[in-house]
Amino acid sequence: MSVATERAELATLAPLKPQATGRWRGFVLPVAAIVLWSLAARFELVNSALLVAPGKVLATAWEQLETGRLWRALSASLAREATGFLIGTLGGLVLGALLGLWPFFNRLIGPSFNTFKQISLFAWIPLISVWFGLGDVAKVVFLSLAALVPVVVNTCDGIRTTPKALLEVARVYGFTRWQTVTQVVLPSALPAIFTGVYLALIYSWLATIGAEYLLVAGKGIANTLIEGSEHFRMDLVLFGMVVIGGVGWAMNASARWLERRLARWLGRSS
Amino acid sequence: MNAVAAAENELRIRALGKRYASTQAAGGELQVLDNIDLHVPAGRFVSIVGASGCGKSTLLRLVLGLEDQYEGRITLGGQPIAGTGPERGIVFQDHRLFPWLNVEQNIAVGLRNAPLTPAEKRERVAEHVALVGLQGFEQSFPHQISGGMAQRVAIARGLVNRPRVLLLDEPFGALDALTRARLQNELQRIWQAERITMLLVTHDVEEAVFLANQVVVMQPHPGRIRRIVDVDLPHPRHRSDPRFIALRDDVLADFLEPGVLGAEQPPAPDPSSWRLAW
Amino acid sequence: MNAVAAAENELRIRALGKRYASTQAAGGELQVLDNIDLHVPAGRFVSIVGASGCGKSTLLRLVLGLEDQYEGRITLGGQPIAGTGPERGIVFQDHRLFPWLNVEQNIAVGLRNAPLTPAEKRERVAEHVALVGLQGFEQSFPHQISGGMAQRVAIARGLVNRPRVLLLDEPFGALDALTRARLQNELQRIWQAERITMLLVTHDVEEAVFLANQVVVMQPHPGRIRRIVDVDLPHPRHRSDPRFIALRDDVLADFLEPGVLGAEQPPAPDPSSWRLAW
Amino acid sequence: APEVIRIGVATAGGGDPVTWGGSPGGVARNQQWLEEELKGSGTKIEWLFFKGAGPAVNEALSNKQIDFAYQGDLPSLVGRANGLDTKLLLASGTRNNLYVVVPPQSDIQSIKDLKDRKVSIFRGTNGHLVAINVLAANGLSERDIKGVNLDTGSAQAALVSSGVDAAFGGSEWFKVRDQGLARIVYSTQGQDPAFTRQAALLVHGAFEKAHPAEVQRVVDVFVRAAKWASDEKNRTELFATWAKSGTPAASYQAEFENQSLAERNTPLLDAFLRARYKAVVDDALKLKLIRRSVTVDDWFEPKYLQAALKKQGLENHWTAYDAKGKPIAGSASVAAR
Amino acid sequence: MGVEQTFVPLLTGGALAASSLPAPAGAATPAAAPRKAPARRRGDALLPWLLPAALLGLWFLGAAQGWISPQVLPPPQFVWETLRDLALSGELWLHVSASLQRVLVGFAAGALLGLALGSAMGLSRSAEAYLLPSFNALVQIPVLGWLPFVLLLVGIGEPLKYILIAKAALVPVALNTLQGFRQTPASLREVGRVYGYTPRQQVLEIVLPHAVPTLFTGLRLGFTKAWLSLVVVELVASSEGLGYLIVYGRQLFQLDQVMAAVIVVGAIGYAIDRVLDWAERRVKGTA
Ligand SMILES: Nc1ncnc2c1ncn2[C@@H]1O[C@H](COP(=O)(O)OP(=O)(O)OP(=O)(O)O)[C@@H](O)[C@H]1O
Ligand SMILES: Nc1ncnc2c1ncn2[C@@H]1O[C@H](COP(=O)(O)OP(=O)(O)OP(=O)(O)O)[C@@H](O)[C@H]1O
Ligand SMILES: [Mg+2]
Ligand SMILES: [Mg+2]
Repeated sequence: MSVATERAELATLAPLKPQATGRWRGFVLPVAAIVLWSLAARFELVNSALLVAPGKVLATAWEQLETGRLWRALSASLAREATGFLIGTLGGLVLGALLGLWPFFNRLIGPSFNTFKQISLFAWIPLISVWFGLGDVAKVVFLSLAALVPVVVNTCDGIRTTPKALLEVARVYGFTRWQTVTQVVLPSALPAIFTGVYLALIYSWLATIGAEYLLVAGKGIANTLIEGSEHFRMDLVLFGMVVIGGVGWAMNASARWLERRLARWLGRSS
Repeated sequence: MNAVAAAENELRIRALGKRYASTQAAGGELQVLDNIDLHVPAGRFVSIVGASGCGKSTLLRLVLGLEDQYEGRITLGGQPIAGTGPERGIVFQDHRLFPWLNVEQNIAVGLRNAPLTPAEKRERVAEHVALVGLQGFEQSFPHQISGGMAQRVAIARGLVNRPRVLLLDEPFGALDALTRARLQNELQRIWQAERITMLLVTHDVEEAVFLANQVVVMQPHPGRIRRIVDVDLPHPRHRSDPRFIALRDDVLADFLEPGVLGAEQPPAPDPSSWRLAW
Repeated sequence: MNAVAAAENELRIRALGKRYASTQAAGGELQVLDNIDLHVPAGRFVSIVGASGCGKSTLLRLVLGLEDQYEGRITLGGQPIAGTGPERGIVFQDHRLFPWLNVEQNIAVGLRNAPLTPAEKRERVAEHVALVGLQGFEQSFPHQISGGMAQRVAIARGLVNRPRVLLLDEPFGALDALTRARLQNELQRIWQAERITMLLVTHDVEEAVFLANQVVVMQPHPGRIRRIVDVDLPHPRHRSDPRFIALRDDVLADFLEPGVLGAEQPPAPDPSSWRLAW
Repeated sequence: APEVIRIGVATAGGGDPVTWGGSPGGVARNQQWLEEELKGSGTKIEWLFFKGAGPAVNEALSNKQIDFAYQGDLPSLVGRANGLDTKLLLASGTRNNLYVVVPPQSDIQSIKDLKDRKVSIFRGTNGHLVAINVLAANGLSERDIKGVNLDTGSAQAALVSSGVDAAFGGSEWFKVRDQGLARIVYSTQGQDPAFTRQAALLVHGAFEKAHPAEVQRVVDVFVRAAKWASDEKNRTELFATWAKSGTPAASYQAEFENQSLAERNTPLLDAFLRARYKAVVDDALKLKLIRRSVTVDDWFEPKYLQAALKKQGLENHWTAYDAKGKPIAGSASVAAR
Repeated sequence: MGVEQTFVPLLTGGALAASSLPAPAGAATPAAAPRKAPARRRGDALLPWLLPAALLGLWFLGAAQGWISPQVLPPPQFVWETLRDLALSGELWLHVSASLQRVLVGFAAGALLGLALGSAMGLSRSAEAYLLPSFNALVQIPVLGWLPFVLLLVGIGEPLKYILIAKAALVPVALNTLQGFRQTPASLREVGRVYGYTPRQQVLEIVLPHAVPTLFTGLRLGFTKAWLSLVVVELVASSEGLGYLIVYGRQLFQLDQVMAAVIVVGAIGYAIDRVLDWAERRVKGTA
């Protein structure tokens, strides 16, 4: 995926804001769906095993919450996510900076990295699981890889697209290399780097779900989902989906909030 | 600058030539500048006019030291120039302020590596904020100020470390006519106050004549000096002064003569820039 | 246009007022235009000058029919204008060509819904390509031609369906001084040939005086007509003609008077665009 | 002594703490007998449950992340065939049944009806080979059905939503059946025991060499568990214990119906078990599930079992069975019904 | 963003290749390269191969010296043989074609639906008001989150894969379509008004052509996502396809097969990316 395409993806990750007026219309569809669902469940219009009543899902949610299971599963997932995200982001920053700042290194590593990122990350799971064993190590490795790729790509790109015009200003005023990197290249690359980190956050969350799914069991929110599927509990499945979606949404929202803060802090907007 | 320094600060350009590698040009090279000779005594104001592509910016870049491969000699006070240096400042056409720095900080960029104490730097910056009339906007970021104000910040940045030569590459090109007139007056005032050597590139003949002691008219393919016109009108000048208008029309006539101004040409298509900017 | 049509093609603007909802303005509304009266007989060339934000573009948009809420009356040949119509054409400042259409197709946009056969349309387009001197560039796309050429395409598009009134909103604002001078001459030639009513908005007083029969000077907060200057110099005009210069300086003086030209203001920051455009 | 003994279990397990059912090992886990046994010795026990079942356990063995493995026959063979250094210590849950289930309204009545139907099989697990044998016994080959490779959970979902027409599987299906969502049309219960699946406890070769004493202690506990689980008077309690894994006791009831607990929970490495493992090797080779043969005899390491039986006085507690699954005369046992 | 055309003579002062991470084979030559460049070129061409060669060498050596057990990392020749066997027996083709069919059908369905949804929301404010919030909410759940749910609904068959792949493709297509349609500059729409364009003409002749590059970005992203989800979906539930090959290799503890399949997945992913990149350049260069 090219950087431009990735940026486009980011644009789709931060969902378009619906217009402010007529907000109520957004609720028509969900409410209708829930009503229909309740009716179908009530009158057993469809296979009842598949169709649990909305109340059942709420009850399950309450039960998961009350027994602390939700918290245990979620905290395990989030802890993993945080670890993998941190490692991957840090590694990505270093690698991306090297690729961006050091042309020799770029020629040496760049093409291999480019090829590597074409392989669907999930295809690595069996290998990762053999190489890094069970448990959280393999999962964290997997998450780190998921987070690493966008950070590397965007950091490198951000650095390499530092406007030539600004670099010339640095030359005119006799900036040293260190000054040029820290005072021109990095500030200029910051938005791109942030894009990378933002994507890393989202990707590593998706990878968290994937890792719990495809790597050996343990605690985690995806395991709740699998448990629901295995024990055939649609209520649990739906509950898991809502939680996973909710966490994704929360991450998106906080990243966007942070981005706005960052923009304000950097004092620029155009 | 004091009078003693005047002689040693003169800028001399001799037999200057510059070629760029170009896949479109015959022979794979484009002769952008050819045999340029120019002598600018210290404290002079020289305007350079010429059609698009005749190498005006390239000439400034060479004097500034941003390009290192050329033929001929460029000396400042007898010393050949080598790379960029604090004695030569520039104001770019597109202001080139750092978007992440505020007005004050952007001006301070000009003093980044000057041998001054932080307090001295602060003082100098404050002085120059005042010089370009931006008091009250010290904390504003480039996107928060208008184009004319940004251009004034760029001028302040170019001046703040007191270069012996200030190069100005179409500094008012992007501004509307009124702001432009205002900044021209301001530049004139600064020049009169500071007596820095100034080299101003412009498309606008009136502007060139209005500001300069000398107008250098260039012609393209390859870029050469066609003519040098002395402007010995006293300051302050008036745009409706008949002598001013005569001089302006003289240069303009030269300029509008077929052959000097290359036929309007479509820019080389550059689909890559279009693709993303679209 | 023949002489008979002249009377019925006159543009009359009476007691025109326009307000925009605005969160910044006191009372939540910004009075952009206030009590504008203007009478433009058919075939006249009227220039409108004024500081940024004084409502020049708004005035053109109202005449064009792009805005439908206003006070007062605008009539063309006695008929109140309602919405856009083929009898009123426009050339926008930023050319607004469709990037996916070539020169020919872009000009044909002006005839998109004209009651002509395809063959007639082709002929008209070819005529107008010639009128603006773009033969040979019919198949070029906007990104392949220079800014000056694009502006000529926009003029051709504005003219091709023979509007009775052509509105021009700073059509040369983005061009360099030389191209600008050339296009001014061209516009003058076209106007003389076609005798279309023209309303030209510009920042450039010289341009306004050079082209128009009448210069309307506007002042901001709220936008009003400050003065109307008749320019009864014969065509072709010369920029160094003392009468021309006197008239120009007259308008300019008016213009530079404090209070007319609002203090230079920073643009409002727009943080939302930061994320992707940054 | 090692700091920790890690036991990998080839099932996702369930409950809190995680445990599993259907094997005496589950009893040891649930009652914490191993933890008790090692209390004060400074060695900790870690139980690891693998959703990926047998194959995942092999991966863990290969990079030495576990010391013991509780695995079904085929996966342990696959590991062995690919060069894993393991020793098979004792049986722990033999003669597990295989069932064919279909949706309640299905027209499938027998194995023969599976022809050209979409049937779920969890490939690479011990159910896979048995399924093929069951098919073969009914004159069908794997090619005659449209096999779909599904894990346990997916298979259940698929069957109920009519994504597949039938599924091969184990006792986990009773729960679905009891919900009225599936019908069992074939069961290996009461059939040739060649159609059943075996599971065993294995130890990593390196661990065995380094810590024979600990291996012995683990085996001791597993034998103790086997004894308890073989006792008919514990039947109800046994199923209740297993049910903590999330599978209802009724499922175990059904799975163990009409079978003696001793027959199912025997730890013995008898002729029957060896014959089953050898047969699995042959079948797996034939189906190219493994690429080189595995010798069973030197893989089995009975000395720890023997010692444990002796120590606990259980040498004659369980009946040994011959290759065909018939009791060997003379090894009479208390548990025989 | 001028990703492609800026080159930054930053630390070495030398010209860097045009794209930020050059493809292994022949990086694009900048139009105006410094004169000393050609002399360095030959070494440059080899440089990108250094790392892969070193890794491969290490792998060979490690396998030959027995540093790594073959269960953890099968020797390269073994992987190569497996790959060759798979290819020669035709089995590989079977899996590849199964996967490609899935991804194509799923993508086609998702893209069509995405285009329809996106244009409905992009063109009609009230469609947007009704649909967008629900759409935004559903988008937050990744494919793997949907899997158990859809599995319970439609079962394990091909429809499951089509639905999930289609869902993956639908999201970027719909959102980019919406954005593309919504972002028509008011300035261009005003041109349409000035020349009396009917609403139909506005949509077909202004909104649509203007949205083409954005639409294409959406389609491209959609395809990339579809390919990604294909592997995920096949990993979880399938009986043929590249993902299955990986899972089955894993179940049989044959890492050589896993690696062979990973190589094929990577190669196809890379090829698709190149093709789409080329297509994108074509579309955006001449649209
Ligand atoms: N880095 C470069 N590589 C190759 N050609 C160049 C380079 N920079 C400038 N040129 C070419 O040199 C010529 C002169 O360029 P220059 O920018 O000096 O012109 P100019 O007189 O400043 O024009 P303008 O008035 O448009 O700014 C042009 O033909 C341009 O294409
Ligand atoms: N759609 C709108 N909504 C609210 N305010 C508007 C709108 N359009 C214009 N304005 C305001 O109306 C005033 C006049 O705008 P207009 O564009 O007509 O000025 P102008 O004279 O054309 O200025 P310029 O010379 O900069 O083009 C400005 O203050 C502007 O902010
Ligand atoms: Mg220039
Ligand atoms: Mg305007």
